[in-house]
Amino acid sequence: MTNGWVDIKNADVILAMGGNPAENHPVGFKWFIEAKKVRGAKLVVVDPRFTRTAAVADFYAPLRPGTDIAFLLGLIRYALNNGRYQEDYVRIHTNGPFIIKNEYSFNDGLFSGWDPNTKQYVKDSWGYQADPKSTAYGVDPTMQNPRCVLQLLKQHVDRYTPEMVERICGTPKDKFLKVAEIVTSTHPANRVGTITYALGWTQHSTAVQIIRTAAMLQLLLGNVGMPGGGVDAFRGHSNIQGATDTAGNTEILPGYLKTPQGQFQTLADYYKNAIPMTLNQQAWPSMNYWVNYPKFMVSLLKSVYGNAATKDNDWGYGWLPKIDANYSWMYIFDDMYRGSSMRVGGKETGPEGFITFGMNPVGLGPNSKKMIAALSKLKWMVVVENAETETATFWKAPKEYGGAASSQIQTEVFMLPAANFAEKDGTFTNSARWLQWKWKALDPPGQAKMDQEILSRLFLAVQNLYRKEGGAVPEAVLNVTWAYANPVNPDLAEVLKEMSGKALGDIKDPKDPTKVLKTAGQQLDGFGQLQDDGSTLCGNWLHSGVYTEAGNNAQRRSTADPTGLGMFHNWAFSWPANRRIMYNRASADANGQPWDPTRVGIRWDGAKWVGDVPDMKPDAPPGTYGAFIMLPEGVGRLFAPALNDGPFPEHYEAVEAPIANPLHPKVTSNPTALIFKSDQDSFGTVDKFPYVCTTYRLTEHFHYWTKHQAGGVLNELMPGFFVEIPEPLARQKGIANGSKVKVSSARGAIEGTAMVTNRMPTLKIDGKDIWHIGFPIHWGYAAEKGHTGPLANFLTPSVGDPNTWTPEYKAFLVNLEKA
Amino acid sequence: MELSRRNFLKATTVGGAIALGFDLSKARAEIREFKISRTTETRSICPYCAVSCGVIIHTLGDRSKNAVASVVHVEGDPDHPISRGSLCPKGITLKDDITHKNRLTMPKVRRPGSDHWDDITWDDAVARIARHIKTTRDKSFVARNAKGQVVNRNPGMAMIGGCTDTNEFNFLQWKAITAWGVPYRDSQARV
Amino acid sequence: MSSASAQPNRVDRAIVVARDRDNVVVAGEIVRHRRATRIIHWTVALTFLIGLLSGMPIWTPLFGWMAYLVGGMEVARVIHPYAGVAFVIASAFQFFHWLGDMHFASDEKDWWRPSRMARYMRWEDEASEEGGKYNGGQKLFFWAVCLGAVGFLVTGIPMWFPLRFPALLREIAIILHDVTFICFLIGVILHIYLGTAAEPGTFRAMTRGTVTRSWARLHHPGWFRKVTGESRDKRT
Amino acid sequence: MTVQALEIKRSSAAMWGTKTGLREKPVVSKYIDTTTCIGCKACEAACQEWNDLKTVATHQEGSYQTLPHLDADFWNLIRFNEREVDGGLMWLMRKDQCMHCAEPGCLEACPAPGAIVQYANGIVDVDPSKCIGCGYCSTGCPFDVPKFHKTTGKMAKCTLCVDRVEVGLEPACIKACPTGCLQFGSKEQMVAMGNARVSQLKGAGFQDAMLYDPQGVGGTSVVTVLGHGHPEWYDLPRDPHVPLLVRAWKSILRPLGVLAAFAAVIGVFGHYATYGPKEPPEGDGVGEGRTK
Repeated sequence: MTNGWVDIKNADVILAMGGNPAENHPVGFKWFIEAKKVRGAKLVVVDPRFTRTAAVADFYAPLRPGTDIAFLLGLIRYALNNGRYQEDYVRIHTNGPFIIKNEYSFNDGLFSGWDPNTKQYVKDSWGYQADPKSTAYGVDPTMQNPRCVLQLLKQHVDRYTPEMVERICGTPKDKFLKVAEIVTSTHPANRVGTITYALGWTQHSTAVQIIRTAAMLQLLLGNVGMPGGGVDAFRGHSNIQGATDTAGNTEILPGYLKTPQGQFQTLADYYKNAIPMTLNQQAWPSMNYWVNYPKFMVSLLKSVYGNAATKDNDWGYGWLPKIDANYSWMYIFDDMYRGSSMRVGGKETGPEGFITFGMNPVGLGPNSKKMIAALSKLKWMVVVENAETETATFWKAPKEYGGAASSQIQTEVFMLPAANFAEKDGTFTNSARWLQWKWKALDPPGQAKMDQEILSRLFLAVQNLYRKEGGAVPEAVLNVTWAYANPVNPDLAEVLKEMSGKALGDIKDPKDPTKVLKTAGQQLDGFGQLQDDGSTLCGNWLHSGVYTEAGNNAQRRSTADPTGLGMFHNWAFSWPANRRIMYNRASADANGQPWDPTRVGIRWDGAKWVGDVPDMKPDAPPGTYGAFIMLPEGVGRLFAPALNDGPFPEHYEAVEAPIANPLHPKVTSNPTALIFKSDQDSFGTVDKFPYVCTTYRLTEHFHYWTKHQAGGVLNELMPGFFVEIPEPLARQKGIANGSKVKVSSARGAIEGTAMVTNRMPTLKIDGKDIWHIGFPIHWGYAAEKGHTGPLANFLTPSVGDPNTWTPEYKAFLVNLEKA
Repeated sequence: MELSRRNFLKATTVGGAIALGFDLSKARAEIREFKISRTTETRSICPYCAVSCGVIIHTLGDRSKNAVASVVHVEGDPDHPISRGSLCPKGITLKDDITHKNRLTMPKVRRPGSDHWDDITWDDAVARIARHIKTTRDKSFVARNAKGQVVNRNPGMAMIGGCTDTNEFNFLQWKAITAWGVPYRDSQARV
Repeated sequence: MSSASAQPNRVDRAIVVARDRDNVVVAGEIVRHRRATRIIHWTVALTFLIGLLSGMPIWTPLFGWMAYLVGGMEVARVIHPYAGVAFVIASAFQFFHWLGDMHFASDEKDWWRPSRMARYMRWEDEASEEGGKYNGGQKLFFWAVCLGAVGFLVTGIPMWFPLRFPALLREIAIILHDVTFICFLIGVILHIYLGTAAEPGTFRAMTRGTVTRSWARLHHPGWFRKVTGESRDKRT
Repeated sequence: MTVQALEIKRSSAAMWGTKTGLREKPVVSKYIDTTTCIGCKACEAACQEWNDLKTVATHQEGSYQTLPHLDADFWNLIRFNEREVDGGLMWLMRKDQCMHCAEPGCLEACPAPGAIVQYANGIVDVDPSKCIGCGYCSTGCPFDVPKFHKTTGKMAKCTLCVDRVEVGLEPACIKACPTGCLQFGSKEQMVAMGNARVSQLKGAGFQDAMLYDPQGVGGTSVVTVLGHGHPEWYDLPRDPHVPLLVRAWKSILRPLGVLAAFAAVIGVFGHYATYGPKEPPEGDGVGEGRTK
């Protein structure tokens, strides 16, 4: 989320799309209702289903799963053609005025630079045109130049007429126009709207571009950085934000630093690739905050390797594992299944050992049959869990999931009992980036242990083995520090201190070198004090400041909210730097005065920025730097050169789609989409699988956990799996409500109880009646007795977005029959 | 009209009843016990979605050495700025999540080819897993890639981290991953 | 006087005869109700009494004290329906047992009229000659009891299992159960009164089973003559 | 803390009408705004957890609704109704529970003294120690709320969390409600809030929005904002009353019956005094000693 949960109350218009916040984030949804009741805000829901959110919306419009980009580009076209965008904002806070290289083009569904052999883009042509006379970016403040971003955008979206939106999305034209009118009503400076989304956008083969389209719309409407504005991703798990912040994923190190690749053999090489280059620019220069990258990186390496990290050995950079290819989720299981990785210069082995801490990949991953087949090939597996999951018991999966006989499976499986949330302390980071401390309430049951203890024991045991026996590059193992007061079971407050950062030597005030800001051993105040000379240690620069000399800021509990905007600066700690609204510099105009005096993000008081913690150098007067300090051009990107599938979003059909793309039938789906092609991967076509299918969650269950609760209320509230079917389709097929139906895809078939409803609309797509059905995840073969059910992901394909490699769960093809 | 009919009926009641006076003790009742009047409160954060509602966990006992805490109730924290005391059905039933009988309480191992779990001690489990990690790492380790570049990675292992692990754990886990050289790593954030 | 009464150690002959036979003259007495009849009657009466004691406290708190006699309100709620079922079963036996004697003679057909009842209560009514063993009032009461038993049963079942019946049916059942009960109660009060204080000599018909000749002649002259074979004129 | 003693203003099967209360206290009320209810069932779960109710065995039968109706172990139920009007789809959700009527039909119908009480703050509660499980209350209830509990043999229903309210807390369902469509306060405040919301809704296009506080039962301690002036769309009776027959029974038939019974007793005494016993005339020739 760029903004916060409570901040949603400041919105005048809320577009909920690609998510069902009432269902999945009911308590966050409180602030939607607050906006409606107190401000009279309008809530607009655009969704394939008439959801619980739609039930209380001011306006609902249906669309076909997987066509969000077409809808959003239609909104952008409407805004641009009707002058319903905030021109001043676009001029100063976005790259709208920037001139793009002449080589950039878009034809028949492909952008310039397409290489049909690698199926990837060469992105050279997607850049800014440097001014020939200077090294600065070419900029046209009038935004009339036909090669400026705004004009190119206008040209790009011109195809997305309301008629085309109706043809692609199935949204009736009048409903689309009504949505457009409400959403773009926030274009005046004193009106603000937010767009909220969740996995309904991220789980598509065009996911990143969908979200980008929303961000572009918000930039055009002048809503980014504003209280009540922004683009708000509602993350699904208590610490999923924290997992990404602290390097849960293969491509990043803590704090979104990049995982080094083999081609960068020294830190210097690595920095060259990691730190974005900036050109000078007319209006104002960019702060390009990533120039501080070496400070973050060296402090991180000091926290990993301690005293072993010295200037001479590049702070231990050489020991860090380097990647040369993609090692993310679907690759893990693809390589595990195939037993090798064929994508790296030469053949390497695939995983033979697998550790999962509190994760259930058999339930979570696409194409469950392939997941089970992959796990069956492992030598060993460790599952650390609260309950016996599908993953832990994959070796006794029911036959229909393709599992081999357990005698045939040679995997040694360890299932270790872990504490749950109430049985351990530590911080969770919520969707609004707040790190909040929770206290331990009781001991884990039986022999269950806290996960930090389980991990520490394993870590120390492995280190011991290497110390005693040596092995492959033992120093990479032995030099990692674990110097906690109790290394077997580290105190998490101590770990948080390490993450927040401390001085290893004296830190001097850059403005007055005679002044010592911090002496060795003291906690740092924030990432501004980090050094690249080894005199600071910090496990995650983004978290810097969470644990200062003043104490554990994640434990703060002041409910004071002097602005009345719901920022709560003294409640817990929000990364970065306790900032509550990202890009808040954009909430003020060129002179630093707020666009809307009733909703002040920050304002320039003549000497400093006041309000929220400024997303800006606190004493840099307006005009010094652009509002988007992390981007090299310093402004919000309507044109984004960095992504893998195009600088502008474009509607592509899902990989399994019921129609060819009406815009360019030859390039129907995302040409760069990640598609796996093992013998376990198969894809369906519309003749055999005529219905679009989408999956989702329910408010009554949490993922694959709550079905395990013996005697639990949640199993009472929602006892079992169902399939939502449009009433006309059910009638045609003779399916009665409550009867059993079979849903099949190219991957397999599942059975469930039919829920026949008018909440699933019939849509006219490209002249045809197209139906979509849907069902919730949550069930599986491991559950409390009486509450088992089919694995939803048995039907989903191994297909993903080319930028995030997230699977396409939200739109695929199925057939439906009476069971 | 409605009202007058009711009044009429009331009057009839009064007229029809034969007064024997009434028992004053009946005017006060002690029916329902306030069940959390003697519990210890611990502030926590709901482990489900990313709204991060504040919860208060009510446990038996006062944390004295001889008291074994068990959860009797979980309720919203009214001070929490986002949730303000409210919770969704999942949050309200957190007690079920903590206390349900399908919780794992013993380390278990399933031997290759076996069709059942065997109990294993923590020490044995840790020793065996550590041995697996070392064997796999030593066997699969790629110190240099095909181009001769130092890469120090261990593609023989994959690790997936959860979404309800604390930040601190995630950091420790990343350190372990770094030590073991695991390139195949991911989290719930991907899926 | 009967010889039996002169022999102190032997059972009264009338009692012995009344074990199995009725409508016979034994010495100076007439057996009116043999043992089986009396057992049936008292079974009906006892089950009714239990139903009454368990039902009245539920009916109104005025009779809440009765609940103490059966063990409290909750016990009352539990035993009332069972007492009711027992009452209905006993009433069914009683019905078949007495049915033969309960046809209205031609001169009894106006007994339903209040004027006829009032005449009787003023002791001015001429006993029917054809009426047989029972007079019109008794027959009327018999039929009322039978009807009441059926009414209690039919209305009692929805009240017993309230959640299996629609609300309106339950409401009607409650009302009818009450109406039945009120009528029944008044009937029973009169029945007891007439069987004891108002008409001396009657009660023993249901205890030892016999009545005196003069009682029989007064209350049921037709039956008296049939049993004794005496003519109408014999009376002095 | 000791168990709270609760002031009662009315009690079932009391002798003198049903009034027992001495003090007047402010009546409390729940507020339900169906137009902001998302049917998340937090209230259902909160009710189950707070009251430690046994889980009811439910089955997926093609609906989001947990159960077809309330249960002795399920006192709070969101009712889901889909309705299409003029091509516009509505998914209506309403929290169903005891309405805590000002003139409770259950209390009126209940024959067990003190088994159903109305506290001074308006809460209507079943006292399980006095309930006899006869089910009359369910007959008296126009909302089909009280349910018979098979294991305890008692009637059970929402208590409006009287245990919480008496120590100054809001009911569990209210506290839980994520969207704030549930509120708690004095009846007066809740009605004012409801009226304000109704006029806001009318301004926002819900022309027939209404506040449901049925006067047929004297008003309820649950005031419900309906977006559409059709209570039956939400499974609510349009104009609920304590059933007339229940009133007639308690208010007319029962006193009349008592009078009739006493009259009968007095009547027979009068009769005896007036007419004396009916005995065979003295010297009846066939008379035998009654002493036999």
